[in-house]
Amino acid sequence: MLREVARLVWGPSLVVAADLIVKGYNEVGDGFAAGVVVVLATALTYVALGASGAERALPFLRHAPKLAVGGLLLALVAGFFPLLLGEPPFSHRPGPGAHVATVGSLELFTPVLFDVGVFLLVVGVLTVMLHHLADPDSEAGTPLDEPHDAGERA
Amino acid sequence: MILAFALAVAVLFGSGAYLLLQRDLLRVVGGIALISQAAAVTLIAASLTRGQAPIAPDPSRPVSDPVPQALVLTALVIGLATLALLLALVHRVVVVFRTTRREALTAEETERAHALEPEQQRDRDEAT
Amino acid sequence: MDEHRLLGEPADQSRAEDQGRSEDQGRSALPVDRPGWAACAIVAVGFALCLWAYRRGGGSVSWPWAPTLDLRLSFSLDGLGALYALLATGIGVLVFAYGTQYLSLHLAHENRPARERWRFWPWMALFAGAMVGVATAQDLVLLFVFFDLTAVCSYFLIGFDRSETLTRRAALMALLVTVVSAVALLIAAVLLYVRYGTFEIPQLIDRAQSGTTTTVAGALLAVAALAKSAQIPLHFWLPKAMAAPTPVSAYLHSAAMVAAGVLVLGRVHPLLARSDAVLTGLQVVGLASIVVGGLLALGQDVLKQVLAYSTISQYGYVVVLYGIGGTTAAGAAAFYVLAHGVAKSALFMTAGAVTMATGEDRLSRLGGLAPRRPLLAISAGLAAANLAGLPLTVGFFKDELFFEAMHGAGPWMTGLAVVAAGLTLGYIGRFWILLFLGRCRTEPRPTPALLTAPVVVLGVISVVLGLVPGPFSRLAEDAGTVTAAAPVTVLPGYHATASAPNLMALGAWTLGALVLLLPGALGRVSTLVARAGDRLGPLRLYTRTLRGLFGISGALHDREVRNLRTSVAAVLVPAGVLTGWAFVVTPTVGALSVGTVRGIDWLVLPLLGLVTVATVVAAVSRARLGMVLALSVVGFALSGIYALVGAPDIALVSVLVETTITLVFLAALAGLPRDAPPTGRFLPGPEAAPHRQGRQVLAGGIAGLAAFTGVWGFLSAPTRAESIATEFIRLTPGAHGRDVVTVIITDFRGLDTLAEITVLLIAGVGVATLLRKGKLW
Amino acid sequence: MTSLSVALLVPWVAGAVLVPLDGRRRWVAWLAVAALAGTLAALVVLTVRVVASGPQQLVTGGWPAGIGIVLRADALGVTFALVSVVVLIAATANEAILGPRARTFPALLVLLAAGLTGLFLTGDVFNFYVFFEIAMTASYALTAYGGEARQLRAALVFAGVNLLGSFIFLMSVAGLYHVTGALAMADVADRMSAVGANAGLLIAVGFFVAFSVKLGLFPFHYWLPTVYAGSRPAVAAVLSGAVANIGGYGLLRFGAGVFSDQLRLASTALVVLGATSIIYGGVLAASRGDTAEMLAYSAIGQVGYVLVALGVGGAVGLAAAVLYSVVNALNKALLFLAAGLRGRLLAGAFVLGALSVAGVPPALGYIGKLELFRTAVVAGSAALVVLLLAGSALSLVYMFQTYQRNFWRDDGSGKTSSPVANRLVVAALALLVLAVGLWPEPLLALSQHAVEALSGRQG
Repeated sequence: MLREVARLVWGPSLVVAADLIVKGYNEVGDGFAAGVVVVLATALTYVALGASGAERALPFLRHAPKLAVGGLLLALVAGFFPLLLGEPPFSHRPGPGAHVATVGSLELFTPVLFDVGVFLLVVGVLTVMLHHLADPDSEAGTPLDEPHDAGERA
Repeated sequence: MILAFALAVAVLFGSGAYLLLQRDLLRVVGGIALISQAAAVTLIAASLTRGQAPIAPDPSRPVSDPVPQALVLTALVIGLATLALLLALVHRVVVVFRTTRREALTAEETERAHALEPEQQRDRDEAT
Repeated sequence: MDEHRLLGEPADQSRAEDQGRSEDQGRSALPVDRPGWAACAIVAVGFALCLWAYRRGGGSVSWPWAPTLDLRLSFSLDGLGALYALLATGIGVLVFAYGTQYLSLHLAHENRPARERWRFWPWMALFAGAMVGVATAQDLVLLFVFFDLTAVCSYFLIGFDRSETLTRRAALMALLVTVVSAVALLIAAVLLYVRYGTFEIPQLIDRAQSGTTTTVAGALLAVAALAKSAQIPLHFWLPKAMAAPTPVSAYLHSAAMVAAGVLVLGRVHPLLARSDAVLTGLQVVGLASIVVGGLLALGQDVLKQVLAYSTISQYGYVVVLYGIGGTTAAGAAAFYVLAHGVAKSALFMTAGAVTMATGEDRLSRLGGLAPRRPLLAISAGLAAANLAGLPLTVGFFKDELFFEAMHGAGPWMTGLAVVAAGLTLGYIGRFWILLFLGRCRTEPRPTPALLTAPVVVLGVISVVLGLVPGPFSRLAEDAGTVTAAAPVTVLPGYHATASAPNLMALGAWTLGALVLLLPGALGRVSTLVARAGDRLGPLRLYTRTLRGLFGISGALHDREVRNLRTSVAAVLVPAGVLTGWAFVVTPTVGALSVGTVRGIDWLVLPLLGLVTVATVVAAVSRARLGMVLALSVVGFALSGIYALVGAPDIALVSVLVETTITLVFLAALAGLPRDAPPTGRFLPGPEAAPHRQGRQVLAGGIAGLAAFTGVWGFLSAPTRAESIATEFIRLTPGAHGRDVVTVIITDFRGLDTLAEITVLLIAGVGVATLLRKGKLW
Repeated sequence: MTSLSVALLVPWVAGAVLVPLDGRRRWVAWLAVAALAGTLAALVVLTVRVVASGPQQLVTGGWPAGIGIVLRADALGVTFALVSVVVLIAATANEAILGPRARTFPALLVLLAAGLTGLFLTGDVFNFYVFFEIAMTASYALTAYGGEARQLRAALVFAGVNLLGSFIFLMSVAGLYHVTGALAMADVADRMSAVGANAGLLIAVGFFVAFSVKLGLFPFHYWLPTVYAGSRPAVAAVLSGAVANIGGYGLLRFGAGVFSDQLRLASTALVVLGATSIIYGGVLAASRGDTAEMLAYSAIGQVGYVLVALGVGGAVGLAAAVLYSVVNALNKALLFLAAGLRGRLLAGAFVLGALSVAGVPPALGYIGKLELFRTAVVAGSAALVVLLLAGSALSLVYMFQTYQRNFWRDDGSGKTSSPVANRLVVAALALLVLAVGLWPEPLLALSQHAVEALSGRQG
């Protein structure tokens, strides 16, 4: 039963997240909140199915690291691209006051890109943490590193 | 309210400090968590105005100061991050210090100290 | 203690076998010391250049070095500079040539590889350069740099036989005494700079008025110089420094490094002369050094020790002369340094040659070498005569000028001068007689000619200049002119008249003869002085100080407990104290306000109460689960507060964060071992006794109180200026948004958010590093 | 303006890219070195601009300053950024040659660099905090590098204490906003004059505690020996040569730049604390058998000088503080790295470091001592002069005692010597210390500009 809920919950959480991002500028919520929502859904899956089970149920989770790094890079781009245009970072296009095309309540302009970056990173990182903290001891038995004498302090 | 917030912060911080001084490392982490809450409360308490939520505010009524809110958002995330890291660290410490047997460990410490003692003695004799 | 080890020479028991070995080594088997000869060549070139430049009238250069601090690279080869530069390089050539042989033998004796030369000659060469620098530098900081450079070189040269404990001790001692005292020079420089706005010595001499600053600065300069010249009471490092190989002693500790001290005195003398106190001090120290050094020299058995104490005593002469001041003394001092340098390095090299030949370094084990080493005996004799100031040697003139100056300084000085010269004749005569006359106790074995030649050269110089002192006196005149800041004439010569100097000389010789004829009496005095010195001398003080330091250090270190708990407490308690201090020292009347409670606050207050209660529960609950749950209660209650005070964004995020944290905590709880909680036991430090709980409550209380004071303090003082918040609210619509907070974190202060998520990423990486060796998945 | 953004962006992007790569591969580590070198290049360009044409400033989003975040590169910031990055390069290269033992080591170091450059180049109080957290979080993870018991213990102590410090800092930032209503340092500094004495001083104390913890000043120093002696040499070098700079910079930036009145009020207290730190650190450093521990206590003593100079204040004092922070950072990095290796060349490197610590020419240190003595003399305090003298005497004792133990008593023979490349890295650092000592003008000029920048901030 809990398993079902877990599976069922994961999809809708994405919708909620999307909504949070889209409305972000006008209502409560932002990329971070959206990310956490998704992760909580994942966490629920973990609780329900256990780490291995959850990762079997949601195989795409293993891309979390790429997601995290990609998110940061996206955010960096969204923040610093104006340098190429000779403007200070975080100048957004369309600029203040200028007209912004909207799809529904989603305004199509660079801060949204930034927010998406945040969202991706949060999902990625928190999933990674979840993955590690879920069964932390799986590799902890072995020492952290290979033996390595050169340069060892006497 | 000033006094109330100050008191709350004091309790949060004091208890956090107390937990930091415990020997159970999980309590230490709890202490950090409490102290981070103390910081968040301080930020909110540092709002210069309180009133309606700063979402398309009605200029006629007072608005809650948005700046501390933004700062708290950032602070909360950072708190979460550091807390997770600290937990992982604590876990690692516990595992390692449990797998390496206690006496072996203390032995290592004392052995280090013993190894240093003659060195220091030689230093003293040598310099004088 | 065993002086053999101190000298780094082979002890006598090992003598037999290395007799045979060094026989052939002494002859031919020695590898040619290329680095040594290279260094020798460099110094020779340096000598030639100095001489050439000096003959062309010296000259000076000055380049900017660090304009921000008005530092200049200014050198000038004036008389004084020329004198010391020529002395350093000239003696250098001979000592280096000597060293090429000596070092090879020395290394061979100790079965050390020949490549160890590379730890010797570079320092010797660098030292020679530094000496020229000291001699010619005109900028006080520049002078300080070279001054310390010589000390560093001497440290490594003294420590050449670093396998010997005593050697290492001696090196450290020399370094500590000379370098720490050299800081006085730096302080003096800064004092004068702050007062007169320049580091340039000539300008300082122009500008400096007599007054406290000048006196203090002068005293400091004197301290640095005296320590360098091994004057009482900072003399004790020099005898120990005899642990260095003989070439080092013959160079650094006779003619060069110790000379750097008096050189500085001569360089800044016009400043010193602004204060009688300093001059008097110089006289006292100088006389003390003469007498004590002389007496101790009389009692020494080890060759190099005799010479070391003699050096202390001899530079005492120069210091006294500078203390007297005036043109005569200035000229005399300069002349004295030259003559002494020649004599003393010759004697050191004699000692080295003898030790190399016999493996012995004690007068008591040596003697009767004259018939076996006639050339060495004669040359050493001439050098000794030079030192003792006997006629037909240049030393006679140094004493003549000395007597003249002392005579001018009054009857007391006259008397002391005679005693001093008598002592000198006494101990150096004893040295030569015991070494070369009497019955031969140890057969010398053949040694390379180069161990004798330099002594011969110096001996010849002593005599030639004893007949025609012109070159020295001209140098001395120029140097004295710089020192006295007035034209100086030095006219040495033989006058068969009953002039004061001649009478004093006669007195000194008779006294010296007496000392030689009845050694017993003064020998006893000497041992008494030595024993007194050991009892309560500065060396004792030095040792005591260091031992005390180490004692305290150890004790303090044992008291420190460096575990997590102490570290945290060491932050909390001082922080609390500081906060208390801040609270007390500033006016609080009317600065603090309770604030008003209105509207929504009535809902906030109970929630705050809940927070407080839950916090306390979290703190005191013994069960981990209890703590975790209490923590989440705290979190959610706070979320409620955020919602109430018009911060929906935070409310949302904090709910989400709290949920996550609770999950994470629970996960950790599941992961962590159920058994005895991991404790400070694993972190360095003793087991916590029960009474510590009390301390922790106390520390927590202090921390809470401090937080309360601080937070209440600034919450009571909201700004009167307009907050940037209004601007944010005004500009938000322009940024295409309605939610001010969201717009702030994504647009206005987007950089913060970018950094914040970076922190998150780093934390994730950290977790992976700790739990998975950095495997991210 | 561009160079400022670039200096910020290079390590940031590079760090992000490095995260997924396996840092145990040497080329990854060298990539990190390259990234840091790029950062250094950008910083050098920036420094030239700053010296030539005054502080470089930009506001994010082109908003008015204070609404957007102010990024401001002045001489003080770039000086600290430069020295920190140099240290990071040395440490990273050192590990790159040995072959890093953890996948994430290079990425963490580069991200640390990003945090440091950020906090040295930001002109906004809260933005400072955020970058500060980047740097600290990275260093928590780095301290555990090596992963043996000692390192983990070190990491735990380090994280525990410094997290406390960070939150104290955050609370003080909150206070600062409450009493000034601004976050841009310039505005805050302007508005501080209107703040009540009580509130102002309390907030200042908060900042002081936070930064003193980073520095490991006397009463707050307990964590430091455990951490420096416990972590691996490269990490110890980074912590003492780069991360600790946060403390010195913070004290200067906030103390002299924002809380100038409070600084004057507290000057005596600062001098006393600094003096205690000097003596205490010096005494405990003497006769420590373990080189790393000796260096740790030496660090405690050395930062005392910075605090004393800051307490005395004035143009000379501040300049001395800046100068000495730089000197100390280089010394400690050099010495920790040298102490971690074995073989030829190292004796020379260690000696240069030792001379520098003891303030003996020709190594850089004596310039610092000179400036400190100037400070003391200008302040007209004989006591300070004596203190400094005692301090240098102590440092001479413990440095050369250790030198003789490590390089004379057992001259490394028999021990396997480290790769020559490592020793060359250390030697290069040593040569830097020597070179700056022989030609101190650039450093002196920079510290001069830094002080002007600070006093410009003040009013």
